Amino acid sequence: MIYRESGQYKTSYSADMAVFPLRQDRIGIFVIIALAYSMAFFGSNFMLQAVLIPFLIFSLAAMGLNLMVGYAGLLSLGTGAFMGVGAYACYKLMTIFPGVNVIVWILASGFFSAAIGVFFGLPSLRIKGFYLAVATLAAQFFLQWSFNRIPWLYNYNVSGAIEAPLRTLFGVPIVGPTATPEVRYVIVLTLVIFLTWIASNIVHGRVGRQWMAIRDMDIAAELMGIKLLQTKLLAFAVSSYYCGVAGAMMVFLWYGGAEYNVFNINQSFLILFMVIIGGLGSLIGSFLGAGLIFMLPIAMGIVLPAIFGPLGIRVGAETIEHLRFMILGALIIFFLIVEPHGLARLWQIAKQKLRVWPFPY
Amino acid sequence: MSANTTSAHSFATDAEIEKAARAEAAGAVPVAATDPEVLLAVENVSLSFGGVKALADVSFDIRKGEIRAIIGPNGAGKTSMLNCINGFYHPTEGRITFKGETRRKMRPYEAAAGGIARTFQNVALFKGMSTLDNIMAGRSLKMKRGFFWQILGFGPAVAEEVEHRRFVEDIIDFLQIQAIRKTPVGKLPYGLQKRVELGRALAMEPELLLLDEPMAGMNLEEKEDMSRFILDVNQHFGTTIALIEHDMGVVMDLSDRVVVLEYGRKIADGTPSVVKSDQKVIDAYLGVPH
Amino acid sequence: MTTVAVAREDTFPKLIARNARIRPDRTAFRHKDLGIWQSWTWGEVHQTVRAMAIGMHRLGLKRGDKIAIIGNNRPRLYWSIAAAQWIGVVPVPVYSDSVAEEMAFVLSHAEVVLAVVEDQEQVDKVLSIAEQVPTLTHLLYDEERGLRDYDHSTMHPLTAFIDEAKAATAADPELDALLGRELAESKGSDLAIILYTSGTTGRPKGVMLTYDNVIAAAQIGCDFDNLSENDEIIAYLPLAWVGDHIFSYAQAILAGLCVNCPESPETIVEDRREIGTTYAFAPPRVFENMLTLTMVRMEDAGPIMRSMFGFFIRHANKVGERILNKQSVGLWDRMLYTIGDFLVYSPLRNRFGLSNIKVGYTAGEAIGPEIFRFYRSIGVNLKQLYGQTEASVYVTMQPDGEIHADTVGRPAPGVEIKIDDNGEVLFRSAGVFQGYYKDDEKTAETKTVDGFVRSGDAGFFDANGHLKIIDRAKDVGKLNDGSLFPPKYVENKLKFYPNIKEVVAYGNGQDYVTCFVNIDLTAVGNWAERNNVIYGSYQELAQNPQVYEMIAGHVDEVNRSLATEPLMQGAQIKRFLILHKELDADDGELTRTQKVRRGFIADRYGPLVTALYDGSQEADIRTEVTFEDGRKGVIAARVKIRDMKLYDAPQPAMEKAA
Amino acid sequence: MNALYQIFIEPFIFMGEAPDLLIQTIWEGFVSGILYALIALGFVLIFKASGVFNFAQGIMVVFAALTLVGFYSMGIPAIISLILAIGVMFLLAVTVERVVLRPLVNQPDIILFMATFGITYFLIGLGEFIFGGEPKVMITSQLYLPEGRTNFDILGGFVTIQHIDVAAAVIAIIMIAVLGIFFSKTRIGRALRAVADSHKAALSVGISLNQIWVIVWFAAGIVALVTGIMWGARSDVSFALQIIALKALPVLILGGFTSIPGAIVGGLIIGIGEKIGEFYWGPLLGGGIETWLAYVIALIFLMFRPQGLFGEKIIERV
Repeated sequence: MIYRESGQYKTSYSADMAVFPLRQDRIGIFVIIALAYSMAFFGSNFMLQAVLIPFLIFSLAAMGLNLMVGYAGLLSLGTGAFMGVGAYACYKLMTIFPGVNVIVWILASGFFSAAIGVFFGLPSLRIKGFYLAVATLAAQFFLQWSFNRIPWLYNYNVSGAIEAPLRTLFGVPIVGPTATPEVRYVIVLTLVIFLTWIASNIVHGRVGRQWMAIRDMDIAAELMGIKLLQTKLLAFAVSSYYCGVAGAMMVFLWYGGAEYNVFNINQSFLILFMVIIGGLGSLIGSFLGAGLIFMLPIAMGIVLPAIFGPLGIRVGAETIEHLRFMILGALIIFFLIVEPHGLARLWQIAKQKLRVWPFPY
Repeated sequence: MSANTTSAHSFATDAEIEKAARAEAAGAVPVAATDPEVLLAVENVSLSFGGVKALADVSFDIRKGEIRAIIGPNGAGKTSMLNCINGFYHPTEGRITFKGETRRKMRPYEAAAGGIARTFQNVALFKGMSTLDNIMAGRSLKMKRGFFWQILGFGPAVAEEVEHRRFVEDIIDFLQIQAIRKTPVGKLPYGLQKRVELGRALAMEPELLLLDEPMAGMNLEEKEDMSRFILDVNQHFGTTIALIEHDMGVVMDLSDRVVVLEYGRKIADGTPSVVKSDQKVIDAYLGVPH
Repeated sequence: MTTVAVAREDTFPKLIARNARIRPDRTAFRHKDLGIWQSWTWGEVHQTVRAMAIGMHRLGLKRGDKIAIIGNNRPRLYWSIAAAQWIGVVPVPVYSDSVAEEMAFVLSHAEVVLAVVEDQEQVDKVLSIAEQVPTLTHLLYDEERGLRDYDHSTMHPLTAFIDEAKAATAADPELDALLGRELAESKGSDLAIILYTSGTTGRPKGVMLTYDNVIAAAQIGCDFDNLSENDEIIAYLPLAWVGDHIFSYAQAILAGLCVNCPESPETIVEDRREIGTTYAFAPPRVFENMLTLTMVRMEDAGPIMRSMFGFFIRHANKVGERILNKQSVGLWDRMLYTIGDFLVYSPLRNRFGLSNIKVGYTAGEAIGPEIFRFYRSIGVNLKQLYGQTEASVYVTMQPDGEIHADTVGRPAPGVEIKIDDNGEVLFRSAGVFQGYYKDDEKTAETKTVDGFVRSGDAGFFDANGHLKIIDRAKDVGKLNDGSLFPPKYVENKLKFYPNIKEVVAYGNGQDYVTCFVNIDLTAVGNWAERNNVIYGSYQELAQNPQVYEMIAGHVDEVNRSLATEPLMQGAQIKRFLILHKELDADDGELTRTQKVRRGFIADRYGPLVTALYDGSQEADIRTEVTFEDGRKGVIAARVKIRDMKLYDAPQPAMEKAA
Repeated sequence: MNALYQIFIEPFIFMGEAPDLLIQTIWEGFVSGILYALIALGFVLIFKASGVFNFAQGIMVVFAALTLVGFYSMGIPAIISLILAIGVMFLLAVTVERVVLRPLVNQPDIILFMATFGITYFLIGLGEFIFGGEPKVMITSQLYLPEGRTNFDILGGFVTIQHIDVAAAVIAIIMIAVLGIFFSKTRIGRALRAVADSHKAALSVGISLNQIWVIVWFAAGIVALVTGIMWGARSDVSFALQIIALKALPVLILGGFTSIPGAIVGGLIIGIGEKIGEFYWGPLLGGGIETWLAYVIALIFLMFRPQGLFGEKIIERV
């Protein structure tokens, strides 16, 4: 309906292969980004701190996992741990080299989780599917343990936790207790946009194709000269990098501090669910999934009391938590059955409908 | 049944005309003769899973530029043979020499790098991807730009993409699948999927192209198109082709030489006419209506 | 400016040279090839055409030779036309889908020495008829696939051909000079092209057109719709059709607009959408197909979407055309239309690829009024024009604001029209052809001494001076009272009602007009279901009194409208009957192209015809029929006959109905 | 040097010095191994029959135990509660088959695997919703399970053995035996085995696939219930158990996904292995290595024998 494709023709391959070949899409994405930035000025502290910042960070983590599960078809249950690696790496780097700008370290911390990811990815040569999942569980538990039991990682704090020290950019505090949500939001947003752009370059290029190839038909892929191990390990590396960066951002740009059990297996599952519900093999899906699952409890916290309050039934926080688990579980099953490609597919369908409007196809 | 055989015949005849016509144009000499050089040699290859012997002491060769058919009843070990050739299985005995070099335990991607491409009996496309991406994936080996160029949305990696896109478009044009360029292959009818798979194999610019029943489950027109494409590939890109096919009509028209397998053993080898008249083959295969 | 230009540039090569001079970097041609729109600027086109001309010269082509152009719309084929014209060689485009012997006839009749073809298919076809065309010495082809192994002593791929020629020109300045001389030598009065009309009857005739003819005609269109270099047209109709030649070649070069060639016949719709053409020319069937496709698709749409669509289309029907014609429309209607435009019309135009259309023409045959109105009502400025190859297309056109579905408009600028006493339309204009190639006798038949051309169509000017084509002149009969009786015209009027499938009208040499009606089983069947009319067979339904009522209603309307038209009152239908069986090609009642064979049917149903004229109220008829499975059988029926009221004088009140 | 000594020599000296401790550790490991084995058994049952890798087995254990305790706390006699709990497990089996398995039939395994995550989360939520999150005490005595302990003096020291552990071992063994017989002797059992090979075969035995799924999930449910009782009796009934239950996964990797004996052996190896590891080597790493040791063992194992100890080799076809 809003699409006016007539008159949009491509005279070069680069134009034809663009991520957003349609003008309307380009405008749309631009508007969204503009709005996102404007939130820094119009968004309330609650909005930024409790909704947008975490949403973006989870989206990034989900994107990372999606690169692995959705694109390369490698199931991982260790996301939380890989995020942890990023967080702790970043913490160490920040404290060892306080001179260097923290944003550099946030981005650099990803490389450490990438390395760890590759290591735990090695079995993927021999094993697939849930075997691999178990292997990643090993990573999950081992790493979580080391966050707890290796004091060096948290500089021997008595608390055993890591806190974000004060760091500034052009004199403006961006990390630490005095950093305002606005500033942190802008940084998070910028980083997420940047990394999303990179991710889309990857998945739309040769590497992305190779990942999807081994996902869809690994035998054929290998017979076409795609080296399975290399390709899979690359997926592990990139995915873990994104999760690592997300982890670092989570601790230093959102929580302001964390303990080892922040990165427990439930974190891993939460993010996996974001990917499944958002849509395997779709970057947009990562955002949609993160949005839905992260917003769910917030929405329930607001909606349910509003409904049941008047009826004299008080809905406690824990009840909401329980309901959330049930709904999550139900959602997963629902999506796997009804739309295995998740919200992203629904999004696509909607888009397609708009393109062929008023025709059904 | 009768319909089937007749169709095979009618098809046979006009494809024969085709071949003849082209032979004239080409200068009347059968292709195989022009280049006797051997591209791939299979020597005493045996293959067994546990107790089961899939191949027993099979030897034959494929010459540069020829179309070589591998036929035989179901379970004769044809597909296993292909799997050995492109390194998916490793022969328990015997050796396979490709371009003069013998590799023990050749990995599939090594075979691919060496110039062996392959299509599958039951289409093995990347279901989640578009026709274009499937064929582009076939270019993987040729794309050299490193990962760090990839992550930039511009520069050499993109230039490379474009360059290979151009190549792929030629294939799309060649196979006349422009109309489905951007359709997810999962949505395509079987015949077209087979065509796309051929395209994906061609994208590798192979020296040896292995086709596993390229026309299985196709109707007559589709078969005619497909065999025309196969001939064109062989003629224009000089690609050597080894194909497994059940439709005897097709085999007899397309192939320069035929090797016949039965129960993992080779029972005949030679030009279609020779094979056709071989008693063992007639008993084992042609006699059996299919 | 063009007019001035034309004074100097009186041939297409000269015009191309001009374009290369005044707009070297404007895109001249696009071709969707290898997945993207390959583009060529006027500068490049000019260079290539020059090279091709040289190439042809080097092949030994001489002024006055003929070359055949065979294939789908490809830039290089258009350029080869220009290249030939450059060195005074006459191009002869040939329908690429014509069967071998037809092609053989044209090629040999035109004595072509060179054929420029699209691909292997055409090459094979030409080679298969080569010996019937002794003059043919060379073959150029555009698409190289599958041709590598052919004998290349006499055939050449266009690409290589062009490169060699370019190289040669670079090497030898003399050739360059030669190009200059050749260019200067051709004049507007020279023969520009021979277009063979795929004659419905008899052999194709080669219509000879000079540059002056074609340019004059093209000029009409360019001025009428002030075409400019910013316009886009998509070329997908046969090169050999005068329409394509004028619109995609002549006007393109004259106005410097951009010609877009689709990737393949299957992708035309997408390609048209991608380009978003501003100017279009197509026979009615193209628009018909688009509309049917639309309706079919909408059938599968959800109920809400369907009803919304239906609502707005109805609204468009009500006010759309008035709005397009800039007539006054109520504010509320206008608002509604604006909403509809957002929700339905402009999305539709977008899907059709007609979003940017300035004006679209339909010609060739009569377009169904409802189809015509549909496109106009959703804001596509579709116009009818009446044209002929012999006139280089333009005979009449519809000026803005004076567009009626049932007329083909006023005489085009610079065209004189007269109608002789038996209703045949004659025209005279600068575009009028020189004659039929090697067929003076036919030429004499068609062209009067004073330069008028017999169109072979019968028609008349209606109250507001618009020409109305009623039938082929030779089919137009006379009633005993001398009034005109155009069967097709009457039949078509009735056939525009969806309930009526076929009509066979009689009256020539009779006192009044009568007709057989075939009801449309699907349409009437639906109607029957809705009004729970039970029927066992077509025959039963056909004889159902209610159905008779309905059809009588239609006939009455037709009579009313006929009454309002000058010369047509006499053609009103006095009596009709509904045939007990569907007219069927298997029974020889229709041609294979579904045209009624009036004479044959008259004999076959003799008793009915007599009954129509002897005043009896019903008649018995036994006819042998061929069933689906090929069995023969006899069906007998008693067919009722209806008398109709006739309206004599045109009542002012009725004006609107027209 | 010193580190090497600490790793490779000291622990063994220690074992030698205090053999009773070693035995004690091994026994502990043995018992928890048994419980791992029981959970693994649940996995195997379902995997064999429906090819589904049931991630929810762990939570099923918790859920079963919770229902049992829950019913009892409503004042229902222990035995009745037990029966009711069994009933609930049957209900669960039916629901899962209807709601999850049937719609997802013929989907790739990985999808079904993920679906069981869904089941897991749903059950966690449901369990906490109904019974609340706080730990419960298992009704050991009411189910006539032995309590208390006995010390055996041996090797100049003593080994303490919880009676419940003995019971656990015994019951586990009985149950495994029963299952063994069920699989080899009964018609349904054979049918289940058939399903593992081919679904047609199963139908030929005259049991619909859906029935079979219900049966195996029910069986797995009962196994879960028993496991829950045993485990609950040793510690208490809490959702923490669900995480521990994940250790059944490495067990399966060792034992192979389709082999009951594999599950048992694997369970014991993991159980004993991690106890000894924790007790003798844990301190070197600051303790708590139990949480991952099992997985790392499995991981290393995967590299060399992906199909597990008793699983059959997978041959890929093109």
